[in-house]
Amino acid sequence: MDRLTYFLRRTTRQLRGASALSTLSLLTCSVSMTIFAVYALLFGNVRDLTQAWNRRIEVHAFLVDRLGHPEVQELTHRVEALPGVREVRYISKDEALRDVRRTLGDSADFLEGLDSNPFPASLEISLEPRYRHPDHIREIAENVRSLPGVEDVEYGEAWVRKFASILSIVRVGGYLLGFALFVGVVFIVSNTIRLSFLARQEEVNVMRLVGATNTFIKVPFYIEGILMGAASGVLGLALAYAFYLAVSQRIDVSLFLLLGGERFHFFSTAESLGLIALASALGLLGSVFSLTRALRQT
Amino acid sequence: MDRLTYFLRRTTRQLRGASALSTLSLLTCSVSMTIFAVYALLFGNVRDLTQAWNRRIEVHAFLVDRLGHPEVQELTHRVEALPGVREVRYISKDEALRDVRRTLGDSADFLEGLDSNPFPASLEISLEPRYRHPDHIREIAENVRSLPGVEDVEYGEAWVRKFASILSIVRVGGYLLGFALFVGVVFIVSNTIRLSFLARQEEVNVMRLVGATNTFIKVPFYIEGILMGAASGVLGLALAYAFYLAVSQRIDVSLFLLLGGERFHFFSTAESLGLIALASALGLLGSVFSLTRALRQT
Amino acid sequence: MVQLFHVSAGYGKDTPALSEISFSLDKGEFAFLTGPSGAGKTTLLRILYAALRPASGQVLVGGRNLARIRQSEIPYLRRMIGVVFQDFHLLSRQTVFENVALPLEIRGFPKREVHRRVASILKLVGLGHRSQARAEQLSGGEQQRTAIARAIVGEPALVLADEPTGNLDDALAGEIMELLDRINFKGATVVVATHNRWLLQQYPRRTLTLEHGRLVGDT
Amino acid sequence: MVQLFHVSAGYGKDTPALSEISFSLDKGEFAFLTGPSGAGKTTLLRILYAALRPASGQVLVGGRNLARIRQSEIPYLRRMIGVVFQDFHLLSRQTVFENVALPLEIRGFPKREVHRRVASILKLVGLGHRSQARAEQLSGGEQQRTAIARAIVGEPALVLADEPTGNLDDALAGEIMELLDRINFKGATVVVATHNRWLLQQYPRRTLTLEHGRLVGDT
Ligand SMILES: Nc1ncnc2c1ncn2[C@@H]1O[C@H](COP(=O)(O)OP(=O)(O)OP(=O)(O)O)[C@@H](O)[C@H]1O
Ligand SMILES: Nc1ncnc2c1ncn2[C@@H]1O[C@H](COP(=O)(O)OP(=O)(O)OP(=O)(O)O)[C@@H](O)[C@H]1O
Ligand SMILES: [Mg+2]
Ligand SMILES: [Mg+2]
Repeated sequence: MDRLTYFLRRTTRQLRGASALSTLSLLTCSVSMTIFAVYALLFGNVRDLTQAWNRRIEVHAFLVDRLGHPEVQELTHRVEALPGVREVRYISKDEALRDVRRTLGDSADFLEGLDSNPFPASLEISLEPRYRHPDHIREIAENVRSLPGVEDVEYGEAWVRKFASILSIVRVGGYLLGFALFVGVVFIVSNTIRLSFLARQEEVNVMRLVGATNTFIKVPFYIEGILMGAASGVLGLALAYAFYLAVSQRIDVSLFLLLGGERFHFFSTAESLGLIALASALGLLGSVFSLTRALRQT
Repeated sequence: MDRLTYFLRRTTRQLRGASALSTLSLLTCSVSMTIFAVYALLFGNVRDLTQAWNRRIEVHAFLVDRLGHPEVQELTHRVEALPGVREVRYISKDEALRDVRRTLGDSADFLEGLDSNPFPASLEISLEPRYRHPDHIREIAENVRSLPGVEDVEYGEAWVRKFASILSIVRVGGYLLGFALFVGVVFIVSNTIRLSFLARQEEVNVMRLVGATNTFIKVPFYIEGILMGAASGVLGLALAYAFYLAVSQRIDVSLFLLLGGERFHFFSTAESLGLIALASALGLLGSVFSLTRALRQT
Repeated sequence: MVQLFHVSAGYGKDTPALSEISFSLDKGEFAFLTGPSGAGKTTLLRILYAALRPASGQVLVGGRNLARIRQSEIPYLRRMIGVVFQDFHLLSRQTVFENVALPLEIRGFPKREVHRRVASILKLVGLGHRSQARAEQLSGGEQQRTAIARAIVGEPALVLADEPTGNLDDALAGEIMELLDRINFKGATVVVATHNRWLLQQYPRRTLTLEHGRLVGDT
Repeated sequence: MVQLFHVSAGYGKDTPALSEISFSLDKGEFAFLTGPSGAGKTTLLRILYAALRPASGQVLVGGRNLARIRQSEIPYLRRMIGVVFQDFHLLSRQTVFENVALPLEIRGFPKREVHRRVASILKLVGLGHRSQARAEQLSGGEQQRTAIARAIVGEPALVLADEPTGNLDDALAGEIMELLDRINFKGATVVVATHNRWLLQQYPRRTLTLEHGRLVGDT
């Protein structure tokens, strides 16, 4: 404990001696942490969004007019029994009309002139996650179509295919890019810290010359690296939050709701802490690298 | 000219004196240029892709059966006269059947059993760019629907709306992120170069003490900054190209074709040169900043 | 060549390092500057090459008023002054040759002329064989002689040498003194700050003595 | 305390800086090391504090064989040696006090004890009033005295002083010599590398003379 406060004192002593250097490297590290955080933020949100879309992949079966209650029930059971079907929801003609009214809003006036309800009743069929693939969906849709009482089936084949492609691009590209970015940030942060230490080789030399052990020399530098990393993590998060505020105000909330019901959200507390921990680890890494090198010389 | 070679000689002399420092900052700058280049690459491609999709937004009008040639021609003219319509293409029943056959490929066998061609003739209506917005499309579609000889109109309303939202997110978010990233890279590159110069304050001091003018001191550092920037630009491009190769091999070519016909493409020569020029400018900027500061002291 | 009127100077809020110094040196004069450690010798020299502005008083060097000199003029002032710094101020990663060539390169001398002059001055200070060594690879005395060579290679009108023999034995110190004498003979004004009693006895010259920032002797 | 047998050493491919040096110093001995600039004095001292490994020969310091010492043992060797470096090697951004306290902090002395010792040694070298100044704000002689204070504050068994009076006037040089004499009297072995003829005359001691890397005199 006493030892720790002693080393902390020495750390601040060192920092005071190299303030311009430390400020520059702190800023550089913060900026690269910001870049990483902003990317993680966007990627996380887009991924959540696509998952929300994915959950919405459904098959709609439009029923023939005037189907009785028992027939609907039997049909529902038969659909539910099909492999890959998760849940079936019955939308009556009235409900269908109400849905359309709600969606159209003000422009729903023309519906008032109708003699009879033109919208068919339907079954909304949601699928097991494993079956949300274009080929499976088509199979299920064809099965449903062949059932008695089903007039037509709709599932937007082209859209589903496109969507699957987008998903796979977002996944592959996103993780690949994220990984590249991560490597880049690791590199920038640890290099910057090494750069700021390189200028202090002389300091290390002097300490060795007067008989300091490697541990004695290293600890304050390690503490400095960790502090620097943590500080840049916090600053990076703060800047990313500023970016988040700017973007979430510019993009309509309604837009995001329309796109999938997920709000554009910031990191959770756990994720934020993880990011700061990561930054601290990088700071430590940078100082470990540079000191190992500095101490190798006589 | 003689002066330039002299300054180049001094630049290499300086670099030789600080090789570890220069290597570290070169690598750091290269990595951040890579990050920027990869982002620009992805964003450029996604933007091109969405533009290709956008071009494809069309309204399909299905015609009533057995419409004669003159009627079709008249209908086509009337549609063409609608505001916002760019081009109208007539797809006959036979062509429709052929298209379906082509799309289905091997699974088209069941079509053989048909007595008559079940696919309606249609008009494919492409729109002026300004009219490719959900509200306009609906208006045009309704107008087309009211024309005699039109049985039904299809344009995928939900899809169009979603697509418009995606586009706007890609635009706003993409440019915002790109700008943030750009600022970040400017910051990292110029700071890193400042950092590597800070360690050489002593050098600058000595030269001032023996009577060097500011210009004499600056020029080699400026050249160094430009060289460093240009080198990191080239390295960054090379790494981005490696990323491009990795990604374009992993993503099916067919997928991208399906998505919009645009190939995933690398920067053009002009763009690449622009990027290197940008990096050089950043290197120069970094050295200008740091020297202005270093020279302010007596 | 050098005139000081009531010059005071210091660093920050502390007691001034120099107070009320007045003296003048004619062109071609040779003077020692002596006094105990911390008396202000280095500070005085720093004022003469415009690395420190006096807090009050007037300083004239080669006709320029240093109390009022513009920042952009300082390089040109320094080109007429050769300084041997107490802590050498060499470019440690560059060679002896490159260090000594610097003042000539700054003045835009042609390459051939630079080579000729540097080679000859290095021979004079006994470093001909070390010219391709980096400054950080030199012994203390070799560094000092490199600094001396750099100070005089440009044949400046004023030479300021701060403790130029602290790392040299008496034989070498004598040689350096001969060298300074020679350029003094050619017309340069020379000021040597030193503690070296042997030097002061061996070479009787005008001697300015500082103590606690005051000029207490001028003989 | 110190024994050298046929020690040769050098830097790179050049002619060796030291060749075939043999001598020994008893515990409590006081010796000068002299010779012209570039003779190898600093190189010899560097071998003694294990900053340079001899190319051949054996070196024993305080019972340790430095030709074969492990990297991890060097710090403990250096804690029994106090070195005044020719170029001081101070931490320029840290205060005089912090610089002098360093060897004690490394040894893990309690804060109170560090304060007491540092304050008293700074008074002895005449720097009591400058203890809160940063090393870069010191005059040449003050830096040198800080380096001396740091070398002896830990009361080491062996003191190696490289040109410790190069920036000091004779009066101060005398005081420093008294100081070294005192710790020598308390049992420390002291080696002083110097060019200062005045010092050699004033304090007649055993004198090792180097020339071109060879030991040419031992009186
Ligand atoms: N940069 C500085 N900041 C603060 N004080 C300084 C600075 N440089 C010198 N001083 C102080 O000013 C006083 C005079 O210093 P100066 O270097 O002129 O002495 P000097 O006569 O050259 O001594 P020495 O013979 O030891 O080199 C000293 O007390 C010194 O500590
Ligand atoms: N790091 C180095 N690399 C290469 N050569 C060196 C290095 N250090 C010293 N030398 C050379 O080794 C020789 C002996 O140097 P050393 O420093 O031991 O001399 P010295 O006796 O201390 O001289 P001085 O009195 O000038 O300090 C010199 O010729 C010097 O140039
Ligand atoms: Mg001085
Ligand atoms: Mg030496």
